[in-house]
Amino acid sequence: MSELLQFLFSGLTVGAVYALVALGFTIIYNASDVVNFAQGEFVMLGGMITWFAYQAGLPLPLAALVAILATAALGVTLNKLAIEPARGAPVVSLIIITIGASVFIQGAAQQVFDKQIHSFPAFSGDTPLRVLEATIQPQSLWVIGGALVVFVGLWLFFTRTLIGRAVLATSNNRLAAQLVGINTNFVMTLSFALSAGIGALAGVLATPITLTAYNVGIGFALKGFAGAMLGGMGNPKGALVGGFLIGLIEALTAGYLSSTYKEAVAFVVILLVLFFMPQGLFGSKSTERV
Amino acid sequence: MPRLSAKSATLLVLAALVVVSPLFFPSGYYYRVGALIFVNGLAVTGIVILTGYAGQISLGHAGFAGIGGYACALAPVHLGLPPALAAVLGVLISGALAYLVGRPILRLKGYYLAVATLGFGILVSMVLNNERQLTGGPDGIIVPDLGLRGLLKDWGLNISNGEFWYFFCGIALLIGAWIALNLRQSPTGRALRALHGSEIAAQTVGIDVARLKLQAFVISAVYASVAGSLLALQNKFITPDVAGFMHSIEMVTMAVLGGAGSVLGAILGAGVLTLLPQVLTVFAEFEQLVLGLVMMLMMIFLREGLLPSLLRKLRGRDE
Amino acid sequence: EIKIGASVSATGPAAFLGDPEAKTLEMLVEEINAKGGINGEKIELVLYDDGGDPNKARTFATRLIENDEVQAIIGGSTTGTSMSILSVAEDAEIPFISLAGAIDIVQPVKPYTFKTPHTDRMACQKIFEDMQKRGIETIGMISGTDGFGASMQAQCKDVAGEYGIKIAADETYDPKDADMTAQLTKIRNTEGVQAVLNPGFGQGPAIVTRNYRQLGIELPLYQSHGVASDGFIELAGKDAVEGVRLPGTALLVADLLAEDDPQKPVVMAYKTAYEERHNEPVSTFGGYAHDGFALLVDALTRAGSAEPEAIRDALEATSALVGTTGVYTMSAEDHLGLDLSAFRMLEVKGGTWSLVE
Amino acid sequence: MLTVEGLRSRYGRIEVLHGIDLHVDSGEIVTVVGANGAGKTTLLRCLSGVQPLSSGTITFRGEPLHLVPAYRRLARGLAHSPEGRQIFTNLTVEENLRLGAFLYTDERVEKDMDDAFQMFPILKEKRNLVAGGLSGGQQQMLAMARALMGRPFCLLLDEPSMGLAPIVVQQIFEVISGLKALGVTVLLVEQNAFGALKIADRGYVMETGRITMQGPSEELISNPRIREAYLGL
Amino acid sequence: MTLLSIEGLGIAFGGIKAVHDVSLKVDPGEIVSIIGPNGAGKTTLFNMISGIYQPDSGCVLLEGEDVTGMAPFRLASRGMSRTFQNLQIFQNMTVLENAIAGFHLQERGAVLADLLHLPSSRRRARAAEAGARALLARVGLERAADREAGSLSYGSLKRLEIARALALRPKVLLLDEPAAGCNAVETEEIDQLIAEVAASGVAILLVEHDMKLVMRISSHVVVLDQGEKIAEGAPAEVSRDPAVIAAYLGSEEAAHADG
Ligand SMILES: Nc1ncnc2c1ncn2[C@@H]1O[C@H](COP(=O)(O)OP(=O)(O)OP(=O)(O)O)[C@@H](O)[C@H]1O
Ligand SMILES: Nc1ncnc2c1ncn2[C@@H]1O[C@H](COP(=O)(O)OP(=O)(O)OP(=O)(O)O)[C@@H](O)[C@H]1O
Ligand SMILES: [Mg+2]
Ligand SMILES: [Mg+2]
Repeated sequence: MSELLQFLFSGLTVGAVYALVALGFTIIYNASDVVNFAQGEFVMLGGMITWFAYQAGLPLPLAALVAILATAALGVTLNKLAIEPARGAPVVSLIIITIGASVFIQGAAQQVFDKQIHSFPAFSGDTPLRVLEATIQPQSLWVIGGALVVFVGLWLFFTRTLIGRAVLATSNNRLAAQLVGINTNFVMTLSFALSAGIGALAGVLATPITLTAYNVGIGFALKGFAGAMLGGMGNPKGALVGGFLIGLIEALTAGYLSSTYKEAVAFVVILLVLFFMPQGLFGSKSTERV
Repeated sequence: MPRLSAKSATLLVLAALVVVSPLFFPSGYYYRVGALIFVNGLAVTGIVILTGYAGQISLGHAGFAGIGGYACALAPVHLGLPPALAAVLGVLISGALAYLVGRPILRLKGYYLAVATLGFGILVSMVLNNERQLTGGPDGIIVPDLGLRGLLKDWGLNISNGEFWYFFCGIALLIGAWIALNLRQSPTGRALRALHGSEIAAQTVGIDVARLKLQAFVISAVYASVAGSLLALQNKFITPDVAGFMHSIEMVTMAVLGGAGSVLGAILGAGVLTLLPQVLTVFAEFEQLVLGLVMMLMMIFLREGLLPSLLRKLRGRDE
Repeated sequence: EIKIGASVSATGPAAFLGDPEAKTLEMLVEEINAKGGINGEKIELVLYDDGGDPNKARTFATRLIENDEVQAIIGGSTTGTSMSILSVAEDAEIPFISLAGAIDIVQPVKPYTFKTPHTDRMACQKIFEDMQKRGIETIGMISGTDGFGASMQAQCKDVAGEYGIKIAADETYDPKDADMTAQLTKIRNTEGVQAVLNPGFGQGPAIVTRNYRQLGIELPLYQSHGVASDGFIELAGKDAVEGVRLPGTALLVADLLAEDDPQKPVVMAYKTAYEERHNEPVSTFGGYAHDGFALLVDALTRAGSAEPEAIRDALEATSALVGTTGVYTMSAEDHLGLDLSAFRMLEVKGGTWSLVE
Repeated sequence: MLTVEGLRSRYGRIEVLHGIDLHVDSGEIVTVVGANGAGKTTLLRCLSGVQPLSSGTITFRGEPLHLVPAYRRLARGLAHSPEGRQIFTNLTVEENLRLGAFLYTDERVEKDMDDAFQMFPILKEKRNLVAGGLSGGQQQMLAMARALMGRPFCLLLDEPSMGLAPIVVQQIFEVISGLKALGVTVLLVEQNAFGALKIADRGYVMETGRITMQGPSEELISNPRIREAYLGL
Repeated sequence: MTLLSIEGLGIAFGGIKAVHDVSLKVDPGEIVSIIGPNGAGKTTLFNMISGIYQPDSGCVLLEGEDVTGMAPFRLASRGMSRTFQNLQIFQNMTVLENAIAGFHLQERGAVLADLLHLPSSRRRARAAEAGARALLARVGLERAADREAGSLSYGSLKRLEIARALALRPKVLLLDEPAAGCNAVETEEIDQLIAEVAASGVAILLVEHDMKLVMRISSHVVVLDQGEKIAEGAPAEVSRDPAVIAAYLGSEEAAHADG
């Protein structure tokens, strides 16, 4: 029993990290149909910039804020300099641009920062919380809480605000969006800023648990992508559930079956889900009449 | 002057490149780079068929390269097959696996297909990584010599290892390109491109979309498998990296960078992306930075890919 | 002028190995040239970053030999890249000093291939020796699935029997994993486990150590030489890391070495120079490169010629060369030249490394 | 209200509009007729800004319009109901309409929406359904209704009657006539040339990217060449 | 024997009956038109007949054989062909290639032959190309043959779809608003084309809102409203039906008006 609980805690911790990354994907995807493979780099930057600012003497909360803002600004720059000029290019070309951006940011990070592994203190100390016989780190609660807050925020954004709907409209039909007066460039800028900011936030929250280094981005991007797809790309609910599910499956597999093949099991589950639900768990089937 | 068909032109250009380039090679190292370009070109030609023609994305094709490569490492030891036959076995396994995996996952579209193929690739590389007893684990395993060079020596043709693999891979690439180009203009190729345009319309003109996609998937898996075998045989050593996610991404990037819809373009992309790290060594520390930058700039300014965009620009000037 | 080639994994997943190696080589070459070179000849270093990819490593090896025409090669941060370079170097008959752990690199002995790091097997032996002393018979293992972790895992399992040690739990984690409590819980709940061993490098062992404390496991925890650096203590947290033991080289405890320890001057010199120049702590791995280069310099000096053949012969004749990792004595049968004494058992006490008596 | 001078436009290297001059006065209904591929759609795309001009000027309500980005043109009072409907297929009917009034947040939005539902009752029935599921004709109605939600001074309509049942076609033409009464200016591209000319004040005939004829509607209807080439009479 | 007959076909989306219990028959050489208000279920009916939707009830008989729910590509090989109200063009191919794609069933062969460029494969491809060019000429697109299909105007695309559908040499042809986006003169051309095809013995099902066209060429008219058949008969008869006028035509003149 306590064993199971411990596995669940482990799964929730890891799942929350995945979910946060997956949530970061949704906005850019919703605005442009592009899966931004540089999303993981935003997460890396969130952690690395915070660490450096913290090292430089800034208080941790301020350092985190700096990291989030700087990363959001970088997201905007990426959009302005690389995505917008390529307007109208096929989606695969845009994806390659984001992969290029990911390589570039990683290359830059090892110059600007270093190649060491870093961490900064957990927000509420390291004393584990005991629940029945199991324990969980306070920082895990921060990550889980962060994922939930971001989810609620995004959900409200897309369903309750006009600008949120403008984001959806832009990806659905860019031409029509312009015709109804939506500044699609602004929507894109906003999406990149938000996505990058959420990515950085993920990095800030997760680093005390996962540690960070210039090359952690790809791993995050991959798991986040898998989580987002499992839940259904573009849907915040999907990202949240998908991320947590993968975390839980991995932890339970590691606990009960085989730690070596825990990722394999996660991917097998993804394959199975997609087999029966080709749009992921919560993905809506796009209705195109013929 | 009779106009060359695009196909003959492509093949001629390729053949000329393979044959003429060595005249300008200052050292044996260039044969190695050439051979790598050809191997990558071959793998990427498979991506052209799957992604360029049929519009299906795969982020797991390195898995097939891994199977092809490890077949050459394992079959000679465990089954006593000669390495060449081992490569054929790799092709059979890759093809069969592509067939089995492709059936369920090719129903998926776009990113969903991407994540499913990604999962497949990861499963393969995970097995290669973790089944240490069989595969040698992450440290890799030695691949027996192909033995063909020795045979050539017996026939009086004594060439260096580098030269041998250069020409061997060059020929393989030419054959691969020839087949892919045949396909493009053939009824099957047209049907593939049609289903890319509209699956529903393709169905109503009688195209068995599911089957055709599967065929494209299997064919492209075979390409990847052969490329993996060639790489393993040439390196005489193989690690699970060949099957890794990054290698899959690399293949797709090469194809898209060069122009996924065109065989020559994709091979060009393979060339650029293989050469680039070699050239960028002068930037040492800044290598990744520059690599990323080059990728972005190329896609921004040559959005349809290197070759198609350049051709379009050239043609624009003609008119 | 003598040309030396190097291909290391300065970036990519094995950057923790290759990065300090590259920095060390560059530093040492500069140092020696500043001193006037070897036998009056300056050294030129041609350094490539193979990113840990064996395929690239092979290409760079070819490039070093055929294009840059180097007289010897140092490098191969990982076993995979080393194996790739090795086959090219052997074909071309160019001496190659590998910086990777696996014993397969020099066993069976290949004429032109040498290596500096102690093997994974030796690390396991050192650890098991220590366990034996403490009366530990049943252990749990948790290993990274990367090359380093997997290789050491295999070696330890192989050699455990010789020390009468039983591996009752054998778990793994992916180097990118964020939480290992599930695996550790499983180990904790395994009957009879008296200690836990964690082969791995990078962030994995730091997270394992933290989770270990989080779960309140009181058993002794052994790490590998993969994390033998000050950075590890910082990453895992001083509290969590207290009491952790690992087999490390003299480098890590340079200050604690006895004054008469032959390694003391060598490690102190390297440590000060490196830390001054790069403003980051030395690591065991940079030490491997240091030793590789020292071996080569020694061989070149003795050979009095930069002919590959002569270098090779001189390398094989290396005797009692003091490096950071240990004292090397090569022979035709032994292209590594280290014994178990190269390793020292270290323990974290009061937030710093200390020698276990 | 709207003046176009020397407008040229191209797709890649191929020019498809070779210098169009045309004007629409305030409160007018003006129609453009022409064969398939004449360039009518391209003309409207240029006016709403989703298609770049290679030369020429557009003046709208006394101000140059051709430098204004597409998304600002609705705010200037120019709405476009494009060819191929271009509705937001993944959003609901109601969301489509609300996005049509993206620029406004006042109460009039609700009223405009009620008006739209009154005009096309079927849309009200389907208001919470995803627009992509609508039938072709229903989507066409939605496109028109969405354009009206933008409260335009001037409305560009690209074949609004396409795919509509005869009873709705009549209704659409009535609506367009009715807009005139509300002071909305309309530039109408129609293949149903007869119907369009009947409600229009003036008309232009477009052939392969050029205006070849223009005049009051009655004149065009009675012109034998037009009767033969476009009206099929 | 009737070529195509539909019996009691029905389907619902989210509980709403889009089509309910519709039956009709088409014989070779006949043109049966389906008319009805927007959203009446005409396109949905086509989608069920051509295998794109699975009907909830009823059956489709082709040459007396039950083909209900059969995959579209199988129906195609049995002689069914169609065009789409929402154009389905192969955007990434040229106009000519679009038309050649229509010959798929005739030109397809073994994949291996195609990979190796065997003479058989070349022969098939050549035949298809010749046929495609002829068809493009027939719909007036011969000059656009080498253009990218995506660059055609709407009306031209409509005609390209008709050419592609004819390429299958169908026994049954389903046309969904073929004249939409065409002016009166262009409509007459299409009108003639359809009549010719019918005369060659093809059974045609036509959905069209252009009453002039419907009245002129239909042999039989079926009227749908809210998914149900509300009337059928000869064109003239139907156009006088008060229910049809109320639901669809608006006025009797509408059926004969110029437009
Ligand atoms: N995206 C495009 N790329 C290239 N050429 C195009 C493109 N769109 C249209 N054209 C060409 O521009 C010309 C004008 O097309 P346009 O769509 O404006 O015609 P139209 O008058 O609206 O015809 P229709 O009545 O068929 O809708 C045509 O020759 C067409 O082929
Ligand atoms: N995939 C679908 N999802 C939801 N509703 C659908 C779907 N397909 C059809 N419908 C509904 O079924 C009804 C019939 O649509 P259909 O397209 O068949 O009409 P139609 O008679 O072709 O109309 P039009 O003349 O406007 O083309 C419509 O109300 C439509 O909303
Ligand atoms: Mg048009
Ligand atoms: Mg319809």
